[in-house]
Amino acid sequence: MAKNEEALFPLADHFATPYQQVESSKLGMWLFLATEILLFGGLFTAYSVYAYAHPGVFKEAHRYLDVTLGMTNTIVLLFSSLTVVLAIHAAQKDKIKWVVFNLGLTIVCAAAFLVVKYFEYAHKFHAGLLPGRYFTNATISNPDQAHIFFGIYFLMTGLHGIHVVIGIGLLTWILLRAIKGDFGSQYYLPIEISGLYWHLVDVIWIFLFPLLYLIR
Amino acid sequence: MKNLNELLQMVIPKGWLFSTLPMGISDHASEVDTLYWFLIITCLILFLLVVIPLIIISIKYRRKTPLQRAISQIDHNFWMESLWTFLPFIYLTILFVWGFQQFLPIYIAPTGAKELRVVGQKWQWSVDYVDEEINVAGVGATIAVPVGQPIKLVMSSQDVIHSFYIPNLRLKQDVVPGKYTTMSFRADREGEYPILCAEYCGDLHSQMLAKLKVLPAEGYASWVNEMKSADQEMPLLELGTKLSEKLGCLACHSTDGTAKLAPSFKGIYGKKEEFSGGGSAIINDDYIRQHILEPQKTTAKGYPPIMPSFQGRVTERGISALIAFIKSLAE
Amino acid sequence: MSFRHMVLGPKPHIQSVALYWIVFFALVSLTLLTVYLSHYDFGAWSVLVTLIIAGTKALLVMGFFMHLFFDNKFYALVASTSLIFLSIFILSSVLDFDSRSYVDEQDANFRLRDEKVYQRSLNPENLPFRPGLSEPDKALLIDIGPGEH
Amino acid sequence: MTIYENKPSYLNEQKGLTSWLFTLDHKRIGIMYLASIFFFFIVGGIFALLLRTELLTPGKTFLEAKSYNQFFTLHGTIMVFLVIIPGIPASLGNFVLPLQLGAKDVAFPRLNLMSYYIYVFGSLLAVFSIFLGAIDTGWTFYAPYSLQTQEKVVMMVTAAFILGFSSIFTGINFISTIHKLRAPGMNWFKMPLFVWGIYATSIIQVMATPVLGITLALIVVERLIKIGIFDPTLGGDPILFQHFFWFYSHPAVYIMILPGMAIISELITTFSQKKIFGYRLIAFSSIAIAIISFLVWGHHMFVSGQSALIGMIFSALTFLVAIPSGIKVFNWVATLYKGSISFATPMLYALSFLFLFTIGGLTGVFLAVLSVDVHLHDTYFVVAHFHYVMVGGTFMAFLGGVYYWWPKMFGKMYDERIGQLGAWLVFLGFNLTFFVQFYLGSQGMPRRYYNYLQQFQTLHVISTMGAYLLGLGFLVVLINWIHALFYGKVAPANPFHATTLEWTHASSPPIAHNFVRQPIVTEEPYCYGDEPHHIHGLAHKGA
Repeated sequence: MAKNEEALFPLADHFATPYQQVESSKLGMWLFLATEILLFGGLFTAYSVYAYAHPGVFKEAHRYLDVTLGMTNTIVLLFSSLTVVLAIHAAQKDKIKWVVFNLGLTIVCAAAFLVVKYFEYAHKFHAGLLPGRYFTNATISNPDQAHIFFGIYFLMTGLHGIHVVIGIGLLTWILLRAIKGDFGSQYYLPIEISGLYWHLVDVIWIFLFPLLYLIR
Repeated sequence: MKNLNELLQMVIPKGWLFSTLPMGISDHASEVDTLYWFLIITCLILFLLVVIPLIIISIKYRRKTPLQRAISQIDHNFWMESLWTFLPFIYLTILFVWGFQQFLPIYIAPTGAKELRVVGQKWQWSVDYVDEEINVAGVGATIAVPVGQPIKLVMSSQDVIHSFYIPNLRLKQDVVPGKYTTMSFRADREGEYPILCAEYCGDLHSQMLAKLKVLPAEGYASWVNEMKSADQEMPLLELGTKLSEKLGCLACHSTDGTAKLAPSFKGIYGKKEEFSGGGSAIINDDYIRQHILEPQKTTAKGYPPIMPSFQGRVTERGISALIAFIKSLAE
Repeated sequence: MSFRHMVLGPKPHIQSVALYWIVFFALVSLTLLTVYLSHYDFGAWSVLVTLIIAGTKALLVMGFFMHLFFDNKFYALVASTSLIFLSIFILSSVLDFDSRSYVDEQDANFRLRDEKVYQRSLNPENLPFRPGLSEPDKALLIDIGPGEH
Repeated sequence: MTIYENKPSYLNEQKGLTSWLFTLDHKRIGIMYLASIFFFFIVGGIFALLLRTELLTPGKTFLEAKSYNQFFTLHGTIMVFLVIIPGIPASLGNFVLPLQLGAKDVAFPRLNLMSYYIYVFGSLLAVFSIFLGAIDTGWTFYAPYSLQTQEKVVMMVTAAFILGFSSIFTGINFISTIHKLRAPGMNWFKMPLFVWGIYATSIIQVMATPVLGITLALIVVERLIKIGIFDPTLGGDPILFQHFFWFYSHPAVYIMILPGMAIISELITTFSQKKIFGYRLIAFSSIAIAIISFLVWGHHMFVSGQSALIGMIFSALTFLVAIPSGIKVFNWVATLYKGSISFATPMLYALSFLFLFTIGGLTGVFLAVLSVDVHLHDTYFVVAHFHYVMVGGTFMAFLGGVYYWWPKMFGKMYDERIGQLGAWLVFLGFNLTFFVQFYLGSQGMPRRYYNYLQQFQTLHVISTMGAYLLGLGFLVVLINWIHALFYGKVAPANPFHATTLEWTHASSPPIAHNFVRQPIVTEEPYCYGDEPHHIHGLAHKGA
């Protein structure tokens, strides 16, 4: 895996030049990211409407979320974003060991994020802070709307969590290809594409964290 | 402008082709009709503006020989294109303002409007008269209002979305569970007019009908009295027959043994009924009473659990009357 | 335009590692700042402050990590188009809720429920109108009530 | 189809079923879409005929109310999600777009094949759910009805969710293709207008469909675990569902009509042998429609209980859509002026489109006016209006487009006389079916009614007879196509003397890689020039 000047660009035969292929793929990915933004957008709309309709309830309910854990997760995700971009940088400089190292670190961070999420979810399950009919918490003062907050909380973080899991799969595949020696300064498009996806997962969390944990 | 509709009806021969709207029975309706006719005429003109040139051009410039070429390759004309880009703005602005002016008053009830509270449920309307303290409900229920009196409807639904639609008033408003919607009107012409449900609500959506009866003041007063006293004087069996229709029981329960959406009343009294969740019970007075008030506790095997609760909608005497009615159908 | 340029495109902008680290530390500082600020109540401004900080963070990630600042500007257009449509969606929906009471206060009940209407004993019979029809729903209403606990 | 063996083409380059099922060729994928879409069109059409038959008499004719409700739901769901939304972009768009751009394929051929299989999977799931117990919610899945009804809503909703992804991937593919794979020399204003239309469509597909995805996902979650976002018994708001649903489904209406308009632009100019009138205005109006389509969804909700203020805003914005639509119609008519107008079958459909879409568009103005819409909302007027736009508009264009590109797709000519007969039958049958419904709606006949007042029966009978005639017309079209497939005359490379690349630079049918040599574009599309194009054009080299 050391010598990667030979990692040639695998040009698909309907493209004329590598540049055309890179640009098309990146454009395709950005369009896909736009759809992701709007997919989450539905949940952000639901959040805004109910936060607007029941401001008091949402303020109270958000106190049941652990800010420290949320903040830890934010920083973990930010760091994983950094390592992805460092992996791309290493590929551009043909430093394949660093590519592998950084991608590995990203996957570890993603896994750590899920572990923290698991503890948070476990706490919610334990305390009965669950969506809809499963809501059984007795301490909250207005359970009639509070369950909507936790419904939205689980939907948003759940959908985000699914994206994290998909991201782990994607990055593992890229990692294996990097170990195989597929990438070099000529060809690092797949790292860049999956990097874009991973950054978007981060960007969405950047909004989820304050909206769910901090709004008062 | 208000009488444009009437003017048109004088000019255009009264035939089925031209009476495209049902008879309007309020000022609002005739205003809407004016706008509707304005739209018909202007849109007809616009349609002809497209279609007549289209036909003339198609005939005049049709290809006569297989290799005939176009006479000209003209591909733009700034003034023409600007014309049909900007001219529509004026027309559309008129329509918007006109439509909005008529739209807003539907939701602003004049002071002193009589308040009627409407509840939609599958598949009937129930209307409470707040001042008169009476309730009318059931499939095909008659909802009476005094002529010329502003009415405010405060509406909600207890299951799915319905829509309260009175074609003759040109009014329609969705009835939404979990919130109240309002609508106000004043009917100016006596008579009976249909009320329909316009939002799809299930199997019997098209049967969810009622009648709007516009009565003169004294006629209305006597109607109210009749409604108040009717139930007290009637013998039980007669009242039960009436209630079974009024409350909509017969929409699902037949009286002749055929299975509709629920078991038939015929011969059910005294029988043992199996429930869908397991268990069974003898259909007796107690069971019928409980089932009218809390229908969701048990559902007959093979039928959907769709019966609404009649808690608060039927008096004790009413329940006794219904029991008498069902008993009368026992074999 | 050289042949190499046509085939491989313009040389990719390779940013320095230091820049990425600086951006990362800026992101962490903003995270700490927003958590710190959440302890203070700015009233109606709280949401705005939080969103501005989150927006800045998102901009940093998209601009530097996702290379929007250096790459083809059309990608930025794609991203911002989706955000514009999203904000139209959110704002219209919220405006609908906000303005339901403008014409008729009856229409405001969706908001009023928060404070008044829902101060009921969670007995379905006491709902503002008649109880829900289908059996699971009714069970639910009892399920989530405080009376159970 | 032995004829092809002499000449290499994408149809005979590889043989066997697997060469089709695993093909990455945009042309073959387009053909597979076309076949699937027309299959589902027939299924949806059968439901439509059953519905019209039931409506012959008030009350029960031969269906129970429940079956009637299930059938109109299936008719709507199949026609919307399985036929018209994928319709033109996925079939003709896939086939024609790369050819018109002078590209070898779409940007992501594997994604293209994947989106076809997603479509097939979603469609089969939808059809499968019919056998498990058909849903009766209407194609709009309005909450809370869809949350309470006992039927297999979850499965059908999941199917629509999956179909959404097929649509998204097609959109992503087309935008990337149009941006990055244009032939050398083809700048934005040298693209054919079909490409502009598909581009505008793809914008909507990419930007709106995800919201449908999350809406349907929320319906599933709401049904399974009762989460209280749309369910009023848990404090949710059913009107919010309508916002969610129409935020997608109104733009989706333009996903349906924009490709139709795109085809008409091609047909009008080719069959009048005249340069399109106001190229830029038509191109920009497509983009304008795409953008405005995101601002007007609330006009489906004027009486739903949304606020009067937002109703007013949406009404005002809705009128804006009329302007680009009007521009297109006027420009098409102006294109015909001083042309050499042929009345070949595709052109008959284009002229039907102009006629019917004008009616559909103008009746749309009625529905944008607030107070008039209060009366007409959810009546047969609306049914007639959207059938005029969707069938009279989109589907006429679709049929015209299939006829137009038929020689290119299969290398065979269709029978002109049967083609014209079919076009007339469809046109007459369509008007007979739906024009009376405007009258029914104005009279106050609500839609989705199983039962109706006696006084409406005459009109319902007329409408049903029209539906049979329409069905007959579609049958004639289908027979003509099957006939052409087996017995059609061999088509020349450019039978209609068109000027876009698929006609001038590719043979009929094209070879697997589309062009023998990479076309290089030097002039604007639709240059019919001093000489008729077929005399000195490049067509003969391709053929």
